[in-house]
Amino acid sequence: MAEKIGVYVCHCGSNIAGKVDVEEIAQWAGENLDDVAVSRDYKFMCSSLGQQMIEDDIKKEKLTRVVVGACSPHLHEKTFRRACSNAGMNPYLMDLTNIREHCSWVHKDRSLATEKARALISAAVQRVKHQEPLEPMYVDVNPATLVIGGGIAGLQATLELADAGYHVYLVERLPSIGGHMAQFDKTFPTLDCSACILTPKMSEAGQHENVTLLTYAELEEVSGSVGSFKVKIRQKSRCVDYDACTGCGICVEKCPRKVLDTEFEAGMGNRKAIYMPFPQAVPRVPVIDQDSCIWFERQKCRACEKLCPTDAIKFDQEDELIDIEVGNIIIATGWKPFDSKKIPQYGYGRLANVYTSMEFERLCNAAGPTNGKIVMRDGKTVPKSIAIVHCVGSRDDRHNPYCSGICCMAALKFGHLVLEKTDAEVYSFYIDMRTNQKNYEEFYQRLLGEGMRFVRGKVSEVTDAARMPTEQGKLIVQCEDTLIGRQQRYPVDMVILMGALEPQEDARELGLKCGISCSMEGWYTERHPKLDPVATMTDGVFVAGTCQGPKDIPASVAQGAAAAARVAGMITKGKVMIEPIVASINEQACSGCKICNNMCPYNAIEFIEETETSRVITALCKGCGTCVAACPAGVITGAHFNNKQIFAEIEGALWDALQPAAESSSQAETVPASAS
Amino acid sequence: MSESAPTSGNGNGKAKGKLAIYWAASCGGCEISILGIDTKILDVAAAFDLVMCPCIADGKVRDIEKMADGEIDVCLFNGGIRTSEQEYMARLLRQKSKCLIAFGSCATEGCIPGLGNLHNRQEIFDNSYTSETHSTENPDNVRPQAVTEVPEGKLHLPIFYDTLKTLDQTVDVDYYLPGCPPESPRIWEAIEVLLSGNLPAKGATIGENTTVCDYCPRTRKNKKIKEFKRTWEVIPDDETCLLEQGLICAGLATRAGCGALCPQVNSPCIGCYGPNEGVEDYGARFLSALASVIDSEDPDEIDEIISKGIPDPIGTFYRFSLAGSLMRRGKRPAPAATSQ
Amino acid sequence: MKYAYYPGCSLESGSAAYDKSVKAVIEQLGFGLDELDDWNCCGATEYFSQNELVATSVIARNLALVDDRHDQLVAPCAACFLNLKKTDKLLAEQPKIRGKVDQALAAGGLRYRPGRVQVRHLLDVLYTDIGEQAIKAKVVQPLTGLRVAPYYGCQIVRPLNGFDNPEYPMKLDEMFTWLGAEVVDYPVKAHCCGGHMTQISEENAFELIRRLLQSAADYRADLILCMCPMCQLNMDMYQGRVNNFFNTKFKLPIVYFTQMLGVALGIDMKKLGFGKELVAAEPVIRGKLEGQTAAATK
Amino acid sequence: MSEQVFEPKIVGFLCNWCSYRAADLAGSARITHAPNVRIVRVMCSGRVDPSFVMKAFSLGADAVLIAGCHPGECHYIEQNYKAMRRFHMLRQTLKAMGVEEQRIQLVWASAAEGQQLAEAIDKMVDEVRQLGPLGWSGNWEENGERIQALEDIVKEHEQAMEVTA
Repeated sequence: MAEKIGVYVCHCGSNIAGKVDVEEIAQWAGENLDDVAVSRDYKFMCSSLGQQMIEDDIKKEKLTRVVVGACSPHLHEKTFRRACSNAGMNPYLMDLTNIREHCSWVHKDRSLATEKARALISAAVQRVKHQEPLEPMYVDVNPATLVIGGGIAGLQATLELADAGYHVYLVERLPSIGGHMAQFDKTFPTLDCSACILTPKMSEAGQHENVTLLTYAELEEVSGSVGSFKVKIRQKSRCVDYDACTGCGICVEKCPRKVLDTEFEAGMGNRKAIYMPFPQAVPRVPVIDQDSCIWFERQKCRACEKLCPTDAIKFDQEDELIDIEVGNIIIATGWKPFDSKKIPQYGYGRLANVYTSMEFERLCNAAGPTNGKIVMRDGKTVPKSIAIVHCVGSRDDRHNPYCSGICCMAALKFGHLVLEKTDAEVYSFYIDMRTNQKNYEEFYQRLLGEGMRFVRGKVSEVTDAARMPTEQGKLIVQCEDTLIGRQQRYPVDMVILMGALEPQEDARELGLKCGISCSMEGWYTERHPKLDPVATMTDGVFVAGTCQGPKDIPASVAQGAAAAARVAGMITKGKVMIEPIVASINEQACSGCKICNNMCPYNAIEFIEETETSRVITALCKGCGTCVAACPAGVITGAHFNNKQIFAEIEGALWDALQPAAESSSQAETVPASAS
Repeated sequence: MSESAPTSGNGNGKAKGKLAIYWAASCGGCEISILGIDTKILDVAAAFDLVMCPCIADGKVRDIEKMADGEIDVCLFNGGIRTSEQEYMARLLRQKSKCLIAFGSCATEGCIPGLGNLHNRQEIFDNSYTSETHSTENPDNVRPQAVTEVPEGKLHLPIFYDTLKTLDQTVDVDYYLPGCPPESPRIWEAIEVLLSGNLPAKGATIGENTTVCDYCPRTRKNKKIKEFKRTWEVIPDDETCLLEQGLICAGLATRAGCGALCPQVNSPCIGCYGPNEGVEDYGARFLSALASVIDSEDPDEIDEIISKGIPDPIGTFYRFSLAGSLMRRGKRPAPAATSQ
Repeated sequence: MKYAYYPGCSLESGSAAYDKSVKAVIEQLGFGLDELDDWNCCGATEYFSQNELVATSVIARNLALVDDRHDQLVAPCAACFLNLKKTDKLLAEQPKIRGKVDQALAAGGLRYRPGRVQVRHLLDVLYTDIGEQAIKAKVVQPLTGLRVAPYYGCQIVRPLNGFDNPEYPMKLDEMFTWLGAEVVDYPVKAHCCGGHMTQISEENAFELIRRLLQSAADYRADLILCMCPMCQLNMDMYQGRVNNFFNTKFKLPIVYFTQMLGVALGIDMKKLGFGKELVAAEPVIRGKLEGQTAAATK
Repeated sequence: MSEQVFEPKIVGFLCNWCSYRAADLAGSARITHAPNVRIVRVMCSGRVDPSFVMKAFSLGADAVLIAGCHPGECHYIEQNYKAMRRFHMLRQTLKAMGVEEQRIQLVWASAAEGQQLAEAIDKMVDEVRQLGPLGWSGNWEENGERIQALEDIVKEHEQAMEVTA
């Protein structure tokens, strides 16, 4: 039975009508395209009157299909689907074709733009004939949430949700929550004590009745989809009974093995083989580092075990896999510092008094290895001059093209701390000073007043090769001062490299487990850079903090809270709609060749051994259609984007290209009848 | 035309039906395969009178021409349409038959003769008639002429087309029976269907809706291909899926019907049974599936894997189906502006 | 892969020691370098500034001379290496120049398709293609106890050559650790030696040379390893004059890296061209290495 | 002969998440570009079936553009790599049929790259304009000879029949 199609071409004021002859196209479609029952143009299709027009036609003219030629489906597909739905037509029998963004707005020549719009309308008319009614699917949302990463962003998200009365599983890879912020001395520009503002949040999370803290644990596997994820967490062996330990710390005190602490102290201090990373750690349950513990090395010692008052030390403890079920996931895995050895001309690792910014944070920190005294590597000499090098690994094509965002402010903070604590001269070598948040520029002005010196230029090398007596025994920073246009050499005692913020090493891997993608650099991709910054392309998976891109503490906190709000909204709603755009396999015809199974990054295609055929797990399918295009037997169908629909669309789009053959085509030609 | 079953004469006292078997651009293998139904041929003979089959029986074109339209019940037409004479016969038999069946790969999708569509008449003749090719002895460079003047008048030879067409690109076709050649048991099954009167919808392919893999006993695990191998480069084991061993086996894209004969004797499927139900373009399907599992994310490496492993993409993906594909042929100079 | 060899003019004259040691080392390592037949001068640094088209054509001729059996062209001299590489890139990216160069080549019956020949520096070939294992396996006389200062200069690593860090190259450092030498990681290893500045402004050139010698001396190097005839010449031949000018007492032998590689491979020092340098290297090397052997036998 | 500029007809398959949005962005930023690409939206470049491309050529398209998210940035994680592999296989196959490489192009454009997509489209249109029309559809008829030949057969058969009758 032939369809009855309604075609509606929008003027969009003069947005479309200014470049496309919409009246003519509407008339043409009504007269020339098969099965078009109604064809109209209207000033604003998306207005309530425009929508009403469609609804009325569906009812009165008994339309079975609707084509709207207007703006991008990303703007108004939902609007017109709703209109169809209101009139009792399945919303998936409508097609919105884009003659504004893709046509009237970008083409100069009116007649060419009209021709293109005509082709697009023709394509939509052909396509819509083959569209099929579809029903959206709904799933219940599990009110529990998984937060990955216990830095400030993850903590904020956790507390927001827990305070709202929802359960949160907070997973942290290290023995304590707190993240990088716990390592800092002060925060810019307020110069708040970092620990003082962070630790209350940490202990709140540690004690909250709605929070299950899983520290020293990592995400192993995620399956399921929005509303009902099944997650496997690997709880790494602490060698300490979590419940029995009281956190008294006697084991740490008595442990005879000291090792360099490359994590919390950034290599500036030591810790024991059994340790809590820092005094305010949450939870207060230590961890045995099995790589350095004497017992694991040569089956001797066991001092901790002997002295533990609650017998909490368990050398034979093994990793444990914990299964949890959650409705949503918030990823807040943060960043890692750039390896400054990758820029050898700056001498890090070769020249003793070249520091990374994380090292310097620990050096300044009152709880750090020098109790906050700024001294050189010899542990006693106070530097008389310090150079701070910006953009080490940032804004550099050979390493990371992006700006790490926070280093300028951190450099100013360092400058202030040095000037406060020592008499040293401080030089900042910057490309551009970037201080564009609340009170940041004011902080810069303050440092200018305090006597910090600023040299605009990219440092070409840090060397100990002296050219003149004043340089002997110093580190010389060679830099073109681009404000005076001269190569300058600055002999200093200490150099701090403001290394870039980089994505975690395993960001891509973790993203793959959760079904989200990364930018080229490895930052997680948000759903929309402006309008949807914490959601991702995978429903039910959100991102917060620096794992999405470099940012400062206030922005991380804001994102943590935003992600939590999004999750709370989903939980309150109780159900989520899933678009019915999914693939399905005709199992009868499937030969089980196994081309498709590996094709799906969501593992949505299972192979059934008994029947030796494949099947799509609808709840996991995201509807990309890659398997549809891959199936060599043509037995996979992609709903709303099936071959028939797309072939018809192509045919419609090329309605004017079907060249009459040199001779008329075989159907129409008059071929001499056979002799009789 | 196909609404009613062909009149069958299966001993129920009804009049015998009329059967025609014709060959156009094909090799004759289809006829051999018909004979392969063995003693069942007697049942066929009981049911039908064979009015034409140039391969095995005498039958005159003029006798067919004299028939009433639709007088033949079933015509099995094998071969593609390469010459004007073949087109004439296709039209004639269409007119005279109730049920015209595209029989075998050539008629359905062009098959090997269809590969000639990568060239034009001139090139094909050059290759066939010049003495430079090793198999040709033609010192006077004699070429076939469409028209020859003799004292009695003009004699005509059929003209040779630039492009081979499938049967359904030439005339309306009722059913399709794929295969190069169709396997004898499948032929008998098809005849049984025709005799039963329980006919499928017009345009159907009489065969299965699944692919060769369904019948292949090899075990399939994981498809990821770093290197395509040519058959002479490896001796495959007889347990694992040939494609997973790097050999380009077309079984996954090819309609079932043969019983996976080739893969069972360690030889990759070459795709003679054509595309599965509903597939528009065999080669596109096959190449898409194959490309999808190339184990590389580097464009240069991908290009190298393909050009090294698949030096002849048309021969690999369109060995049997070029003429019947969406593209139909290789590039041909645009037609000269016609005189009108 | 087969390597064609482009020695360049310097290696036939001033730096014959380089040529001699390259050939000896290559033979010892057992792989072939086939010298180009009828090669011509690469135009050195200056020609490009004088007449780009002629310079490019002159160099393109050498690339065109590489026959089909070879796909790599190895140059030991830094300037030749850079010029050949630069020309190949220029021809690939600038169709205008390429058209004219094609004409020039065609006049001599030659043709060159950019990218056909890969231009490699000898260090790259030794480091990457021959590699650690093969070289280590052939070491007969480890350079234990000898403090060597690898010197890269400008043209091998800059602009991006693709095989080493242009700011702070390390490949030669690494190679000499394979040979057992104590490698001096001194900061000026890729600073300029002054090049032809000696002909224009002696004082400036001397200062540049002094910095190199000073830094190597500060790091207690026994000798400096070179990869470029110009660098070797500046640091070696002008060392005395630098000493006079600044009143310093440098006595650092400047040798080609292939010479020292040859020593490690056990090749007779005579075959490696030692003795042509002004600051004698042999006594230093013998002293260190024999001292070491003596210490070891004790 | 009137020398009209040849306006190639190009079918563009754009993925919903990146390149289609890039085209949207080109629109809202009013980045003018050639009007020759008729856009077909697919969810992912991985949905682009080689037969879509061949269908377009067989129906008279002069070129086909496939656009997707940048490698590694696919909305569906890695499906654009499959598009890339198929594109290379398809291009080699089409090349063997005589379709010039410029007539089938794969372009990566993120949702933020309206400018880049517009440039890629302009460049492609230019290249295809240089090549001229592809003229694939219907180019398998026999330039008029065929009808004549068929008429000859009919005529000869009629004459032959008369003799025998």
